[in-house]
Amino acid sequence: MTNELTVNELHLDYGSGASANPILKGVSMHLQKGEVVALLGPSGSGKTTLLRAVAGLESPKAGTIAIGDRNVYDGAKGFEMAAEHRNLGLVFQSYALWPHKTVFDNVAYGLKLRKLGASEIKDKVADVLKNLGLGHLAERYPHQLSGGQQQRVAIARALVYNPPVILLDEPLSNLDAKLREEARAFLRELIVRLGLSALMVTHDQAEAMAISDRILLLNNGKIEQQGTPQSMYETPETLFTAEFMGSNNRLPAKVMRRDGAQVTLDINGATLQATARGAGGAEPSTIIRVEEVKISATPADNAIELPLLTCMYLGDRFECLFKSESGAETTLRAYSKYRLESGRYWLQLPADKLWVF
Amino acid sequence: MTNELTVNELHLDYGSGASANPILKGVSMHLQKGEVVALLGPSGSGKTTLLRAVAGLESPKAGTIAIGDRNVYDGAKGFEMAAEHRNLGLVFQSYALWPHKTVFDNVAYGLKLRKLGASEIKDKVADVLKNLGLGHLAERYPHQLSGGQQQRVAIARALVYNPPVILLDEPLSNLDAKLREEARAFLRELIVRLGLSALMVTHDQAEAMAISDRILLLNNGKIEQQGTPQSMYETPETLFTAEFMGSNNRLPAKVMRRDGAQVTLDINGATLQATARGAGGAEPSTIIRVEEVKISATPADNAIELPLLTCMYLGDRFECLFKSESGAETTLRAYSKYRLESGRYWLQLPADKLWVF
Amino acid sequence: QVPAGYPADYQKIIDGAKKEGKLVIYGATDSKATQPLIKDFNALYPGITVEYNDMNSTEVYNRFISEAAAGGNTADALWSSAMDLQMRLASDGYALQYKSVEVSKIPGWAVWDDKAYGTTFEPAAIVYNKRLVDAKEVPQNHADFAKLIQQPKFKDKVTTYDIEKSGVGFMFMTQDARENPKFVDLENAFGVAKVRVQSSTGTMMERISSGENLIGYNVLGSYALVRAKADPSIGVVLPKDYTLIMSRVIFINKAAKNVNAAKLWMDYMLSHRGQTIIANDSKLFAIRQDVTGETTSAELIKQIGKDNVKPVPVHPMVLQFLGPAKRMAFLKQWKETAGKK
Amino acid sequence: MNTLTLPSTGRRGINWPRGVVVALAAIAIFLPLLLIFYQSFLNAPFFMPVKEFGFDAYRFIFDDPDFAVAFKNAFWLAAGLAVIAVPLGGMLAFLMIRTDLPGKGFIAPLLLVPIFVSPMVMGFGYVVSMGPVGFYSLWFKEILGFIPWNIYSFTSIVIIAGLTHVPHVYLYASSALKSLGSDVEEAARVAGASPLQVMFNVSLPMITPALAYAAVLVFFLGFEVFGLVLVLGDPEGHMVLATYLYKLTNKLGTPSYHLMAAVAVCLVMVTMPLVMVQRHLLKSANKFVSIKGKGARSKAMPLGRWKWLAFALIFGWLMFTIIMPMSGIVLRSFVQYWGEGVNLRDVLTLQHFREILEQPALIRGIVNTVLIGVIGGGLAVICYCAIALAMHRKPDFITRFLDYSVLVPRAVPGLLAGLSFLWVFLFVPSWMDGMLKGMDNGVALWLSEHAIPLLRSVRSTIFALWLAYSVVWLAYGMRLISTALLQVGPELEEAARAVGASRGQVTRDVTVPLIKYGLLGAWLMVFLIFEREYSTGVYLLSPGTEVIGAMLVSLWATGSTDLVAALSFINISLVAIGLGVALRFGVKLHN
Ligand SMILES: Nc1ncnc2c1ncn2[C@@H]1O[C@H](COP(=O)(O)OP(=O)(O)OP(=O)(O)O)[C@@H](O)[C@H]1O
Ligand SMILES: Nc1ncnc2c1ncn2[C@@H]1O[C@H](COP(=O)(O)OP(=O)(O)OP(=O)(O)O)[C@@H](O)[C@H]1O
Ligand SMILES: [Mg+2]
Ligand SMILES: [Mg+2]
Repeated sequence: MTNELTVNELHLDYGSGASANPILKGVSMHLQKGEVVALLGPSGSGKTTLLRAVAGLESPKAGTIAIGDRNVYDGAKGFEMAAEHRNLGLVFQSYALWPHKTVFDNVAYGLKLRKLGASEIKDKVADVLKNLGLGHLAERYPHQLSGGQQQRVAIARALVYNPPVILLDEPLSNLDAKLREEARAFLRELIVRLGLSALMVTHDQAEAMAISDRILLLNNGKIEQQGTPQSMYETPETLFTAEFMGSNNRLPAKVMRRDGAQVTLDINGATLQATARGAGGAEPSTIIRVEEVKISATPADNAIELPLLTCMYLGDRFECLFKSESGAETTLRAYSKYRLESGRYWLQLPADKLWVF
Repeated sequence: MTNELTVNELHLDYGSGASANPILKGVSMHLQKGEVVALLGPSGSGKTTLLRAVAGLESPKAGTIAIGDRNVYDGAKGFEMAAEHRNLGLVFQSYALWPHKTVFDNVAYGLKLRKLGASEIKDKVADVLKNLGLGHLAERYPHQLSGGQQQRVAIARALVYNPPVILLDEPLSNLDAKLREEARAFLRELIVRLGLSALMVTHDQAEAMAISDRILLLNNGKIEQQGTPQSMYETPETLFTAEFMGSNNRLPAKVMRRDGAQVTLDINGATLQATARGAGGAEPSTIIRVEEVKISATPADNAIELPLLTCMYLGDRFECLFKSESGAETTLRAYSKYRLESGRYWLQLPADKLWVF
Repeated sequence: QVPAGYPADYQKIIDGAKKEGKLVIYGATDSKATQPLIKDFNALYPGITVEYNDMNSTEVYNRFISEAAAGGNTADALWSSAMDLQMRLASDGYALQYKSVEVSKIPGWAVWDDKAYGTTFEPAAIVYNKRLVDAKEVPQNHADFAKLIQQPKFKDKVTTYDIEKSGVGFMFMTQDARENPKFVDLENAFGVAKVRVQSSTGTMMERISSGENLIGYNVLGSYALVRAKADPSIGVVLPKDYTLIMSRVIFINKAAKNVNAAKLWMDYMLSHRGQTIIANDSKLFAIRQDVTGETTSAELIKQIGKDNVKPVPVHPMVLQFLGPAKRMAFLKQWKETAGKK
Repeated sequence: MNTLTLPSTGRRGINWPRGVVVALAAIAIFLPLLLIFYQSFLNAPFFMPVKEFGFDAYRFIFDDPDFAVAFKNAFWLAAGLAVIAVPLGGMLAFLMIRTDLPGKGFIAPLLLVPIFVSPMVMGFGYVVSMGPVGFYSLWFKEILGFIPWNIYSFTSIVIIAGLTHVPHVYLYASSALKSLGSDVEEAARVAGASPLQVMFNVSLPMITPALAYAAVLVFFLGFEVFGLVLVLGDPEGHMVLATYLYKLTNKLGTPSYHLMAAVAVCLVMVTMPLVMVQRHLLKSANKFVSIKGKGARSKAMPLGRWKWLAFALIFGWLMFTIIMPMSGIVLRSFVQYWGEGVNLRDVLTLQHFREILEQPALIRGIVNTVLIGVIGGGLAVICYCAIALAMHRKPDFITRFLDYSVLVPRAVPGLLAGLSFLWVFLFVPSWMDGMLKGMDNGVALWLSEHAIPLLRSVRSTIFALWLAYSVVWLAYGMRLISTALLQVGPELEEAARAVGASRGQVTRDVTVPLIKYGLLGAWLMVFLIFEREYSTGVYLLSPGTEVIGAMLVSLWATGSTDLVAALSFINISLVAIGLGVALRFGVKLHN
C-alpha cells in the first residue's frame, strides 16, 4: 500500500526569533490510501496546526511533507509549495462556506479554477451533491441551510475535484449532540464508499474511535501514541493516553510489590493485584476505566469496599459514585444498569484492567 | 415549596408586522426553589430565546413572567421590567467575560453597581472565587485563563450577588469533550451545595439528564414534555421525546393488531409483540432504544433475525450494525461488549421496550 | 497729539478711538502687506488694537452683508481690492459719510461722496519670463502685445485672469474694452494664442516664472514687482500707450461700533505717513502724489506719462458692468472670441 | 443568604441621553441645510428685506450652459473617482491586510499622506513635478523628446483625484477585511485559487457592504473636489460644480446665494438616491455576509511570484500619488524659482522658511491647526461616539434617520456649508432674540441677557470652526467608530445588563472601554482630516483662529506660491512626526 501523505519530523513555531513559540515539536505520521486517520488531542495540542501545515496554510520550520510522491514541503531545501497547488480537500470547523455564492457555486468553484467545461462542472457538482443528499439545495445560499446541511456542503466542496487526501478540522463540532452521532456514521460511510484517504481532527475520543481506522494522539506538539482505536483504548502506553482515551477512576494506591508486570497495591488498607503498563515513572499512578469496575453487594475478589454516595441517571444506565468516609480520599465511579440502594458495596477491580503507570 | 420563576403562556416573535416570525408559541414553566431545570431541545427550538426573555433581553409579545412574587413581565398590562432590574444571574455560552477587566473586577462589577463598600466587595468576591477554586486567579485577565476557568469566572460573576435564580445558556458547550464531563459534575454539585435555583439550556440530552432535577423539552417554540430525567427517558409521551432522549432504532413495522396498549407487529415477516405509547398518530412509528436490543446467537423470544454488517469500536463497548439483505430495508443497531463474528443473529426486542407511537 | 495740520477738534476723534480701544477691519490685502501699516498705526496711536481679518474679496463682501443683516458684530472698516463689490456696498448705503482730513491730497477720482476712498495706485502690468522671452520681443504697448502673442511660440503660453472667476480681472478687462479702441484685435489675439486663464495672480506668476507660460496680461503690478525682486525670471512692463490703475477702496461701516477708531485708521491710511508705508513697506503704490519712491503714483506717472495712466474711478460707474445682463453679454463675447478652446 | 438588590432608581421609560444626542445632532445637521434649502427658493439673500419667493434660481442655473457642463464634469469626476478608487482601495487593502507583501511597515503610514495633504497643495505639487515644465516632465522630455502626459487634461484630473482617494477606500475596506474571518479565503486557496483569484472571487465580494459604503462616500467627495480642479483645471478651463459655485459669485457681479443654494440643493437631490441605493445594497448584502470566523488565526497569504509585481504596482502608486507631488512641494519650498532652463542648484534658498518664521500669523496658523486637529479631533470623536452609541443596537426609526442624515452634509460643497454655518451662528441668535422680545417672563429675560450674547460670541471662537468641521465630516468619522462598535459582542453588553447595569452604566463600563483602540484610531484619522480641511472654515475664521488650510489658499491667491510650498512642507513634516509618535505609542491606524 502506498502512503498518500507522509509527514516527517515536522517542527513549527509561532512567532520567530526570541518570541518563537514551538507548537509542533517533531511530528511524523503517514496516511495510507483508503485510510481514515483521526488526529486526537486536547485543546491546544497542535492538531489544527498540523492539519494547516499539511494544507500549506502554515509554514513549518523544519521537516518534510509529501503528498503521494510529490514533496510539498522540505525544510532542508527551503522548499514550500503554495496551498493552491497542493490539490487537497480541506473542511473547516467553521465550514467557511462562501456566503455570497449559492451551494452550487460553492461546490463548483474548485472545478472552475481547474478550467473544466460548464457542462462537465454541472454534471460533477450535481453528482457530488446527490451523493451527499443535497441535490435539491443547489440554488440556496449557505445562510438558508441548517448546520448539518452546511457541513455537507463543505464536504462536497472539498471532494468535488477528487483530491488524493481530504483533511477535516473538527467537522462535527458545530453540530447538535443528536445530529453529531448520525453525522459521524454518515461521514465514515461516505469516506469508505468513495475510497478516500482522510485525516480528521477531533478532540472527542469517542468520535475518533467511531470514525477512524487509526488514531494519532497528539500531546503538546508531539505524537504521544498511535494505533488502531482498540489498541489505543485497551493497551495505552502512557498515562496520558490511558486518561485521554476513556473515563477513568484514579486511585490513591501505594505500590507494595512489583513482580514483572504484576503489581501488588495497597488501596485504603485493601490489598489488590494490578498490572504495570508503560515505562513506569517515579510516581506511579493507578487508574481503572469506569466501565471495568464491577459492583457487587457481596464480598468479591480483588475488590475494595466503599459506601455509595449518589447515582446519576444517564438514560441507558446509572453512574454511581462511591466515596470513602475517611482516610485517603478515595472516590470511584462505576456504571450500573439499575439505581442502587444506598449502602456499602464491594467494587471489584479486575487485575488486568487495574493499570499502574 | 415556592416557585422562584413562573412563566405563563409566553409568546414571542422576531420581527414585527408582516415579517413577524413566531419563536415561542405559548410556553409555560416554573422553577422551584433549589431546583435545577434543564431546557432541552434541538437547535432553533427557542431555548436561548426563552432564557433571554426571562432575563429581560428579549421582549415577548404576550404572557407573563414572574420571579418569586415580583411580576417582571405582563403582556396584558404592557408591563416589562428592564433586564438590569430583574436581579438574575446569567451565564452566557460564550462566557462574555469583559476582556478589559480582571477576574476580580469582572466578578465585583455587579456588587459595585449595588453600591457595596469596597471591603465588603472584596470579601464577597474572594469568597465566591474561593468557592469556585479561582482564588489565586483574581488578578488575571480573562484571556490568560483556560476555557474551564473562564467558565467558572462567568459563573462566579452571576452568583456573587445571590440572585434568586441563575440562568445558564449552554455553559459547557465551549469546553473540550473530556473537560465537559468533569465540569458538569462540578456544576451540579455547586448548584446543590449553594442551594441555588437554576435554569440551564442545553441541546445535549445526556448533559441534561446528568445535571438536572427536571427536564423541559422544547420543540419548535412549544414545550413537548417535561418531567424528571428518568420519566423523560423511560416514559416518553411523544415520538419526538422518545427520539430526542436517546439513541434509537426505528423499525419499518406494520401494525397487525392492537389490543389496548398491546400491539402486534409484523417486521420483515417476523411477528413481534410491542407496547403502544402516546396518543397514537395516523402513521404509527416503531422505535426501540439501542441499548435495549439484546443480541443472541440462538433463536430467542420476540426477536428478529438479521445478519451482522459491521461493528464500530466505542471503547467500552461495540456498536454493531445489522442490516437485512433484502425486502423492506431494516437496520438495527445494538451494543455488544465484544466484537461479534460475522453471521446471523437473533435480535431480541423486549415487548415493553418496543414502542409504537 | 493731534497730527500736525489736523484741525484742533480732531482730538475728540482720537479720544473716542482710545476709549473704543479696538478696530476691526475686513481686508483682502494679505496680512504680510498690512502688518507694517498696523505696526506704525499702533506706534502713532497706542492703545488701539487693530484686528485685521485677512480674507478674499468675495468673503469680505459675503461676511459683511450677512453680519450687517444679522445685527451682530462686524467690521468697522472694509478695505478691499474688489472695487466693484466695495462700491456696491458703499452705494447701497453701508458706508459712513466722513470727510477725511486728508481728502485734499487724494485725487478726485479716488473719492466718492466722502464715503469711499481709494488708497493705492496699482497698475495692471504685462509680466513675462526673462529667460525665455527675448528682450527685443518684450511688448511695450497693447498693440505690440496683441501682435506678439499671435506668434506660434506663444501658442498656449499666454495667460491672464479668468474673468469669470476673478473680479479684478473682470474689471481690468472691461476697462480695457473702454480704453482700447482695438480691443477686438486684442481679444482675437488671445483667441489665436489660446490664452490660458487663471483665477489668481499667484498662479499666473508661478507659471510665468517656471516657463510654462511665457507672458501674462493684466497682472497686478504691485504683486509682480515684489516677486520680480526675488525672482530674476520675472520681467514686468507697464504698457506705454495706457496703463490701467486699480485702487484698493476703503470705507467705514455706517453701523461701526468703533467708528472713531475707523476714522482714525482711514485718515492714517491716506496720510503722508501711512502712504509712505503703503509704498515702501507694503509695496502697494501710494496714491498720494507727494509720496516718493519706487512704488508710488508719482513714479508711475513719471514713467508712463500723466495721460496714459487710466485709473478705474472710485465711483458707482464701475457698477455699470455689474448689471447681470450687461455682464453676461460681455462674458459671452469674451468667451466666444478670446476664450474659445 | 439574601439576594443583594440594586439601589432602586425607579427611573424608566424615555432614554434622555439618547434623546439629547439625537436632537443635537439633528439640529447641527439640518439647521444649516434648511437655511440653504430656504435660500434656494428666494431671489435675494434671505436676510434682505426685499426678496421674493420663487424658482428663479433654479430657472437660472438650468438655463445656464455652464451649469450643465459643470454638472456633467462633476458627475464624471465623481464616477471616475469612484471607479478608480474603489477597486484599487479594495485591492490595496487585500494586499496589505492579507498577504505577505514586502514593505508593509513603511507603506502603511505613507498611505495616510493623501488624506492629510490638502488637495490644492497636492495639485500644486503635480504642477511643479509633472506640469508642462515640471522637473519630471523635463526629464522625460530629455529622454523621449516629448512629454507623455498632459497633467491639465480632464482625464488626468480624474485619474489624480481617483488615485488620491484610494486611501479613503482602503481604510474602510481594510477594517472590513480585518473583521472577516480568513477561513473563507483559506478555503478558496485550498480549492486551488491563486491569491489573485481569492481576492476577486472571495475577499472583495464578501466585503461588498464596506466597499459600497466607501463608494458612496468617495462619490460624495468626488462631487466636492475643489482644490485639485482649481489648480489643475484652470489652464484648460475644466469646471466642476464646486468651481462653478466659485464662478457664480462673479458671474452676476455680487455673490448670488440663491443660485449657490440651488446648486447645493441639486447636489443633495442627486446624492440622496445614491444613499438609498447604498442602503439597499447594504441590506441585501448583510443578509448573507456573516462576519464571524475564529479571526485571530491567519498566516499572511504568500503571494509567490505575484509578490514583486504587487509591490511594483503599489510602489508605482506611491510614486505617482505621493512621492512625485510631494517632491515637487519640497523642491519648491527650497528654491527661489524654477522651470525650464533653471539650474536648481543655483537657486537653493531657505528664504521662504525665514519668511514664515517672521510672520506670527503663520506660526499661529500652524499651532491652531495642530490644536484643532488634536483637541478638536478628540472632541469630534467624542461627539461621533455619542451619536454612534445612540444608534448602537437600536434598530429603530431614529437610527435609520440618523443613518441617512450623516451623509447629507457632505453633499454640500464645503464653501457653502461654511457659509450656512455662518448664517446659523448669525441669525439664529437674532431670531431667538426677536422671539424672546415678545415675551417678558423671567426665563425669556434671562435667556436674552445671557444665552444670546453667548451664542453670538461663539461665532468668532474656534468652536464655530470646530462645529462646522465636525458636522461636515460626520459620515466619515461615524463610520470609523461604528465599525469598532460592531466588533463588540452583544453578549458583553447583555452580561452587564444582567448583573444590573443600566444602559448608561453599560456604555460607560463596558462598551466604551472596549472600543478604546477604535476610538484612538478614529481620533488619528479625524485629526488628519481636520488638519487639511479649510473650505468649510473660510467664513468662520477670525484673527487668532486662522488655520493653515485657509492661509494656504490666501497665500496662493496673492502669489506667494513659495510660501505655500514652505508652509505645506512644515505642515506635512509636523503631521508626519506626530503620526510617527502616535504610531510608536501604539495607536492603530484603523481597527
Ligand atoms: N496565531 C497564533 N499565534 C501564536 N500561537 C498560536 C496561534 N494559533 C494557535 N496558537 C497556539 O498554538 C497551539 C496549538 O494550537 P492549535 O489550534 O493547533 O490547537 P488544537 O489542537 O487545534 O486545539 P483546539 O482543539 O482548541 O482547536 C495553542 O497553544 C495555541 O495557543
Ligand atoms: N435576531 C433574530 N432574528 C430573527 N430570528 C432569530 C433571531 N435570533 C434567533 N432567531 C431564530 O429564532 C429561533 C430560535 O432561536 P434560539 O436561539 O432561541 O434557538 P436555540 O434553541 O437556542 O438554538 P441553539 O441550540 O442553536 O442555540 C431560531 O429559528 C433562530 O433562527
Ligand atoms: Mg483546532
Ligand atoms: Mg441557543
